[in-house]
Amino acid sequence: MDNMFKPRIIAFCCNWCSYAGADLAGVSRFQYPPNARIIRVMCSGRVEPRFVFRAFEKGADGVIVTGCHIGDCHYISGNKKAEERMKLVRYLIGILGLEEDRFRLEWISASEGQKFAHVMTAFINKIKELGPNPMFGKIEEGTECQQ
Amino acid sequence: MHGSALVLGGGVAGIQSSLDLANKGIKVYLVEKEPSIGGVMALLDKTFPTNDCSICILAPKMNECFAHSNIEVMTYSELTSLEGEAPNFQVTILKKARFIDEKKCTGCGDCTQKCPTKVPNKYNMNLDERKAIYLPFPQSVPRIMTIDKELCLKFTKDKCGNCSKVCKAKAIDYEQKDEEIVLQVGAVVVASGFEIYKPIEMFEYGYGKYPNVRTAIEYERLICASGPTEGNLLVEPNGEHPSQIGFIQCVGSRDFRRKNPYCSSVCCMYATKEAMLAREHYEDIEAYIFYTDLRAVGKNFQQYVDRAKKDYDIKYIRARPGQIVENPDTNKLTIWYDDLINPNVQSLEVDMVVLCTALMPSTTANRIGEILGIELDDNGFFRAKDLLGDPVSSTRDGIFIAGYCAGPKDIPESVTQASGASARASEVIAQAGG
Amino acid sequence: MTDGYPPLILENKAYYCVECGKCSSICPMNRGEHGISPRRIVKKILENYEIEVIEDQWLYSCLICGLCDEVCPSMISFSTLIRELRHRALQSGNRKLCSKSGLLLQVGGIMMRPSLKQNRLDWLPKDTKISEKGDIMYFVGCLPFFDVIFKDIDPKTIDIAKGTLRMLNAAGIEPIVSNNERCCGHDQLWSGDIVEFEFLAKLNVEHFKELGIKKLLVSCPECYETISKYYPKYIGDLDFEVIYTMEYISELIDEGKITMKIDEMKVTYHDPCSLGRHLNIYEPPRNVIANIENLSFIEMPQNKESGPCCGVSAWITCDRTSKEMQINRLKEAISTGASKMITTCPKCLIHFLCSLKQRPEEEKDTMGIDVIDLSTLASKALEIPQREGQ
Amino acid sequence: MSAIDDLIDDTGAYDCVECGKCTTVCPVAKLDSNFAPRLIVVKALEGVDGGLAQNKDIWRCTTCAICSNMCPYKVDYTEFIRGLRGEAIIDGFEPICSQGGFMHTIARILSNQLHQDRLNWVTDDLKVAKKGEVYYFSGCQAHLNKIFKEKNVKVIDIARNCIRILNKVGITPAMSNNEVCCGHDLNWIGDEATLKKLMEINIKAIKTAGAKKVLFSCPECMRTFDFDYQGFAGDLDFELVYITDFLMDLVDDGKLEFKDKGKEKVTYHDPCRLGRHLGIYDSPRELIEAAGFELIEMENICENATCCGVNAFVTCEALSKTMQINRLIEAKNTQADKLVTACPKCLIHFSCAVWKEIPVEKEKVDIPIIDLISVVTERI
Amino acid sequence: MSTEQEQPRIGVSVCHCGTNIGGFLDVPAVAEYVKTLPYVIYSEHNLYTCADDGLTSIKNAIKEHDLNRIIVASCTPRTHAPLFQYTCESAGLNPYLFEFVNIREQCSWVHMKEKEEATLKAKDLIRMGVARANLLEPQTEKRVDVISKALVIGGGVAGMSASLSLADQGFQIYLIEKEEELGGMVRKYYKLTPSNIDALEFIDNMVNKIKIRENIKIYKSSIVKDVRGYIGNFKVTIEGKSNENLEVGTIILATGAQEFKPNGFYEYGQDERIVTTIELENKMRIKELDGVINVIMIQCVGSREERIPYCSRICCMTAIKNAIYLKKEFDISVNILHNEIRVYGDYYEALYRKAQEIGVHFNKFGENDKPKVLKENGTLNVEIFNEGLGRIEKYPADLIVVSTPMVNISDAESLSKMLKVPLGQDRFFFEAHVKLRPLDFATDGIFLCGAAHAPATIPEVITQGYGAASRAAIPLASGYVQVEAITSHVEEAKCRGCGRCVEVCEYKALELAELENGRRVSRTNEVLCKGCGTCVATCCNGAISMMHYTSEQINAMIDAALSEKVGGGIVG
Repeated sequence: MDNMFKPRIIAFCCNWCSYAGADLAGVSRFQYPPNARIIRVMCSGRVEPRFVFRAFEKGADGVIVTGCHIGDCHYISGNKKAEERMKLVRYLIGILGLEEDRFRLEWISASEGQKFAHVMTAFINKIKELGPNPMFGKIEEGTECQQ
Repeated sequence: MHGSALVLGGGVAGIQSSLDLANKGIKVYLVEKEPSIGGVMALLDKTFPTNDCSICILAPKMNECFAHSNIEVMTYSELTSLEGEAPNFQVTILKKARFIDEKKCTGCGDCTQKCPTKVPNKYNMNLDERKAIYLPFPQSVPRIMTIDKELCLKFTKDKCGNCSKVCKAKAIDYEQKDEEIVLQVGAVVVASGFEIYKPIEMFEYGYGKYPNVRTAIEYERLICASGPTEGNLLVEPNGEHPSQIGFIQCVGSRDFRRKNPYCSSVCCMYATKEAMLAREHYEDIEAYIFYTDLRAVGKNFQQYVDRAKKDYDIKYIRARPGQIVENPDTNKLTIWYDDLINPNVQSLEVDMVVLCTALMPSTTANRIGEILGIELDDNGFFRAKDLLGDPVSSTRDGIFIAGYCAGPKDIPESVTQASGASARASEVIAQAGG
Repeated sequence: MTDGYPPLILENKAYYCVECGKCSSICPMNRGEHGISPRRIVKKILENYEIEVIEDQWLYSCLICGLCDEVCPSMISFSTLIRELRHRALQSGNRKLCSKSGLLLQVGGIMMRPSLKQNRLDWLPKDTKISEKGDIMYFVGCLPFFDVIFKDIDPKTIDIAKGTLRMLNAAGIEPIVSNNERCCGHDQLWSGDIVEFEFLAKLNVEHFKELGIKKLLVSCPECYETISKYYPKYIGDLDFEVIYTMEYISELIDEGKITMKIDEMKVTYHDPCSLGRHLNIYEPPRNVIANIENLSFIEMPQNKESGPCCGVSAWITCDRTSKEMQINRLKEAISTGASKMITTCPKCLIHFLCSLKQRPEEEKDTMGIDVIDLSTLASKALEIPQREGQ
Repeated sequence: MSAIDDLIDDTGAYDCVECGKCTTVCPVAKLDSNFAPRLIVVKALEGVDGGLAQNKDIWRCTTCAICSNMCPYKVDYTEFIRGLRGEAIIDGFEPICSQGGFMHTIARILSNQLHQDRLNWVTDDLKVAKKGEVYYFSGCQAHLNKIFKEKNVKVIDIARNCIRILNKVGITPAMSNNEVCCGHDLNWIGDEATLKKLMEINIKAIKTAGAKKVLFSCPECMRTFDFDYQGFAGDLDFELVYITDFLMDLVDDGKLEFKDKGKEKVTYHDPCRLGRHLGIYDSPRELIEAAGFELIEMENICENATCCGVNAFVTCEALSKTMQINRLIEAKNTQADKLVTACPKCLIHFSCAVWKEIPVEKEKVDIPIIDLISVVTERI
Repeated sequence: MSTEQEQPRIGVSVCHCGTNIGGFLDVPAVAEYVKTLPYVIYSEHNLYTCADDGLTSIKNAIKEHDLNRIIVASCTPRTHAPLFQYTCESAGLNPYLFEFVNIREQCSWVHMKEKEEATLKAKDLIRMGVARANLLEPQTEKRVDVISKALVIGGGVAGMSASLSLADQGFQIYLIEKEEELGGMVRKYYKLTPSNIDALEFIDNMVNKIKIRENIKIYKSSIVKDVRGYIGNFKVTIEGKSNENLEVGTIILATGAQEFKPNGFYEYGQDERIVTTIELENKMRIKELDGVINVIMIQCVGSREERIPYCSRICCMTAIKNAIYLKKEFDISVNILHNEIRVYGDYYEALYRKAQEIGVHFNKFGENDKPKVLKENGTLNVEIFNEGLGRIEKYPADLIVVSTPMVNISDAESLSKMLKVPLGQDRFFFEAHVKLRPLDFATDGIFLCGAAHAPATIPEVITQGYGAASRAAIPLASGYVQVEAITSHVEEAKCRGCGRCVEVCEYKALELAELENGRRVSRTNEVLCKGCGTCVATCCNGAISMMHYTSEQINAMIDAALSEKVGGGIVG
């Protein structure tokens, strides 16, 4: 099953740092697996927990939110607010029974093309390890929810 | 306002000056000798005292500048003459052939991939290589290739021509000639920046001789995620990350012998930043900063240093080391220093030494001074008309100075002076009826 | 305006000290058990504690090697300062300790007597051609005495003079060699005895005047530095030119007047402080070495400006630290794979040989290097027929 | 249109005589003259062209049921609204929800039987069992607690105190990590399908625990089980008991006693679901008095009690806040020391109204808001 | 809402970018697939969409197919979006109805060895773009007129420099000074370096220049009482000899700083032989130095300590400057006791060297080992552990000068509230960005210069004054400010007026407004909003939306990304 599983990842990137970091990864031709779908927002502070859960609900196997490093926010402190908000996401993922590793918050600067590629690769690999989104994986396999 | 102005130098000061002028409606010609604007700030990893990512905050400004309808960015260009008096200057710009049709080049990079010639990469302080057709760095503005004529096989041996073959946009033009452009401007802002001292003659530190002795700007590229080692600090002989790093201040500055008697103003702080970055990359690293007087004079600088001491456990040693000796077997470096606080000379063995070298006026400053008819001071910085009362005016009316070329200063001070110079330039233009 | 600053501070601009400690941390003596700190000496003088400095015996630890001068960002000349401080120390009755119990200084002292009838030329080989009168004189200095005093080391310092004369003769030059020259006064000068130094200097200069020379060739770096730099400073301008022999010979080689060849060997070169950092003469000896056929030359890691001192200066200090320095330098030379370490200073030669000879028997193998003076070596390599062919 | 017709049929909307009584009692209509339950029904009756489900007003109703209660012709407006919402989402209309529908997303995620860590809030001092006759259904309190942390609402205290008080009388309630959201909020945005999925999971969890009696501290859960589950699944084979009823029985049996801690004055807010929907008015009041508090009633109580302004995390707007503030003023005017309510959501909504900026002088609404169980637990 | 008015008609152009995209994924297949997506009327693929023919093709397609949305799938919007937006605009389409899909930097270039997967990803990305495009709405970039006048608060050197430059750039200036005379802090100095000019003469020169400018109106002994409005349209009430209401487009804050009085340090205030730097300046001015032979200066008194942790930047230079005057003019011996000599740059380092040359003594004490002032039989002595000498030293003093830090003015707090500009931890005014916006506040239209920002030397303050004048002149010269189209918007009926959004907005772009019925609602000031969307994410009941990045658009993209298992999911 493992090699057949192609995770679907939603990645939220802020316009100024991490989207630029993703661009730099491209310019530098750093390769990473093709599973992520990037949604560009102006600031990580725009990302609401509900977007993350909507993605899971609709079948995402992993969700990653990326922003400028703390202190680097183009909008002064949007990323700090994102960090605060994403604590709730982590908590809820825990109690809801979605594996915590399916969600990640990362700070990636415009100069960290390599980091962007690394983070994406690592995240996608992690999701491959975890297997499909349990909500859907279960249905596909027709089994009870697996541990 | 209308009218026009010339800005010399596309570093952060030149960019800020251009934007300030252009946003008031003044037509700006921004002349930069390199193929990309950005200056030294584009080379830095982070900036103190906030540890902001340098290119992250600069790149939007570079793009804004290039896209601005009132700014004509002329890269790979030099000023060759200036005639007339303010507010009616006539300037000539030599636009060097980059052998690329700027309108056609999409910056795709196909050519670079197929170019067979590798040369040391100046942007990465020659720590890695680039091709003969190149973008200086990934975030270059404009995103247009340049052919290094001295090294390109087409020019040196009339061979290859790969770039022309692969370029789908048909942007390669080996026949392109240098161009002279004559412009009328009301005022000039000079922001020609600085150069970084290479301490080869300072035998006591072994730079150029010991592989693990680096200058700060090299370190800056090494620790930068987009640098030659992707942000990994590696030391000889094993390519492992260092366990101890020593940062040495005042290498070539505050030094009569090395002809830079002045304080470069930024080293104490960037060393603090660089030490912090080392700690952030490898939390077990021990970082030592050897300083003479810690010039943490800017806003929040002292607090930054206090934080470096407290939260990052960076050790500050009040001494300018007299000698670095390498153990040839291990490439480890012994720093000999006389700590003012402890009475005896001591030594410290480290894996890497970072020399925080002097920043000196750009080598082009002399020539620019001659062309513009403005004076330089004893240190080679542009002389202010009145150091106390008019620090942004040069010795000639209508020509203003900004940034490091007018004396040592940090980024915010350069940006401030750039705005100041553009205010004065705007006055000249406004009073000329602009 | 300049209240309180003594002239020695003013002359050396020592007030520019920012207490950075570069001087004291490169100082080789400061790393041993000595407490000498150029930084603190300057600070004390600036704060009017000169008396403490001149009463301090560590004042005599300084090797005048000039490393501190070379790195000081404020360009303070510590060696000048030390020289003047030693002079003041002497004036105030604070005498110093000397190696060899001050014998060598005494020799110089004896030579001060104008009436002294010397017999310092008995070493001259028969076949050496010298002149009684002429424009050029070769200053031999104390070379004849060293071989006697350091008999147990057997440094063959007089070979330097012999070799120099052979080379000069080979190029057709027959200089005056005088029985009446005196010690140049270097050691007196650096131990603070300005009176003795000036006395010797005057005797020498008067003698040179009598001879009416135009050029004085000097092979000993210390003599050369003393005569060319300090004679004018203390007793006025000289009416003859002072030339360092290696510079002169280097020119002769370039002119093709001398050619040299020797059996294949690897050599390295040790820069004497007085020649190197004091006078910035780095290339002439290297040029001569480069022109001896079959010699392959390898630099030591520390060379030229960074070359360490041989550990002793003006016969003042000689102790464990000195010896350590010598051993370290010899090891550095061995690490290059050279079989000979060349130097150009008879004192360096003596000091290194002293260390080599004093090594315990069992370590001798590891000390597989020979120390030799460049003049001695070069003269052995001389190809005489060249001249005859002219 | 037939679905709407069925709905009109089911809810007795045909009986509407347009007397307008519903509108006079409607808390929304009181504040916004453009809103009227009657009009929604009238539009439906007239068969407004397709756009009925797109009528944004259907999302503004608080489903407080005061109109249904007052209607002389017993039109079930509340159910009618619920039905319309169901039609709306079938039409592809996104419900207009507070928190951008966050709560509903979570509820839908829960319908997938994931490996939850739902009971992580059960601290060591609380005794609970996997099986037992008395089952405590804690619902969404765990995640609501975190979501509203910023607003200083400790929802989880209700659940903890429930267990505490049960433990005190020697009951170790059964609880299940497999239970999920009751589906109330989804039901009220018309998502019956997911409600049914949740129902199955919950019934299975409760049966697995061997429960005979299920206790609720959330009126919404209770209502959903009582009406909706039993509506879909028929009578459940376990008893549904609201916590106040259960505790009052214990008091009456002398099994639960309170310490006298002085005469504190409290006033009580009837949650719509508990009051008008389930008809539980007395036991909360009795419990308050049994615990030694002096109960001072507000002006509008029991059947006439005003809604807390928000329902099923759907309606939340400026007007809701006005309702909340008005209710708080009413509470403060009683000069009671505390405002007590019996629904975690009422607690959240009232707390939210006085969080940060308040549109009236602070003194007018300056009354601590606390849930009933926590208030009485202090006194055991 | 246009989406309600007209059905989307979407045109898509997929770019090969030479071989940069075309070489690594199947562009024709992508373009073909795009045609199957809802509302897509037209799809094409070009070698270079950004080349002239590509752009012309887009323009023609808009006309031919009556397209009302354009999607380009090529490189990064960060560099190329303006070009395509301009193209749309020139074909009569609102530029905000353009959607960019990045299939180069974030697809072909990073998946160069997986052609099939990269092609699927490109399809997904475009599908997401289409989903968003459906919901795009036209936006207008509004302009707000600017009153072509400026207010400068503070008539010190910074404020005067700013006023002069603004006036010479052709604008009307109101200059407000709370004291009776212009000149600020510098009036209190004796002589200034490097020109040796008397401070009063220096000030007079500046004042004279200001006086002859017709377009500078000076209000002395006046303070700002109230500020309302926003960039371009500030309404300012000033209180002084006459109370006036001014209307200005921009404001420069140049309120300066003051010297920290070291009460409680040594015997300052009790022994008149212990004075501050400014008190020394006065003593030199009135030549009140009889009998003073030895002056000891103690640096860092009160600064670099817990309460005032910062370094005050100028004290070392001021001390050295004064030491030189004391020595040269009064023949007084000076000993500067310091922890470090922090004279940065070229000129000040040279000044330090000059002091060394003429015999000013410098002695270093430890950071945590401050000097002790001893009073012995009426004579003052200062004792330090002299690190250079390595021992305790005692120096006699006839006068002790304590160098104390600059601190912000006492009414900084109220000004901060009035102007809605923040103070930093050091209590100085806090700029918009430490590195690149040192003269701006995050609040648009208000600028900062001089010691109100942080301690600075006179040339630095003048440079800042000019710099702030440049920044403040930009809106004045344009006559308008271009407002971001991407701003937040509050739906009043939904807003509960909690004010949380007001708190989180770093740009003070949101404000609670009171409605007629007494209800308070938050409102976005579009002039100030930067479009980050933090307020949107903060609002609990969805009362705020972000133009061009609406929640509906984001939801649509999420849904579209996951709607088909084209690019991922479980296969087999």
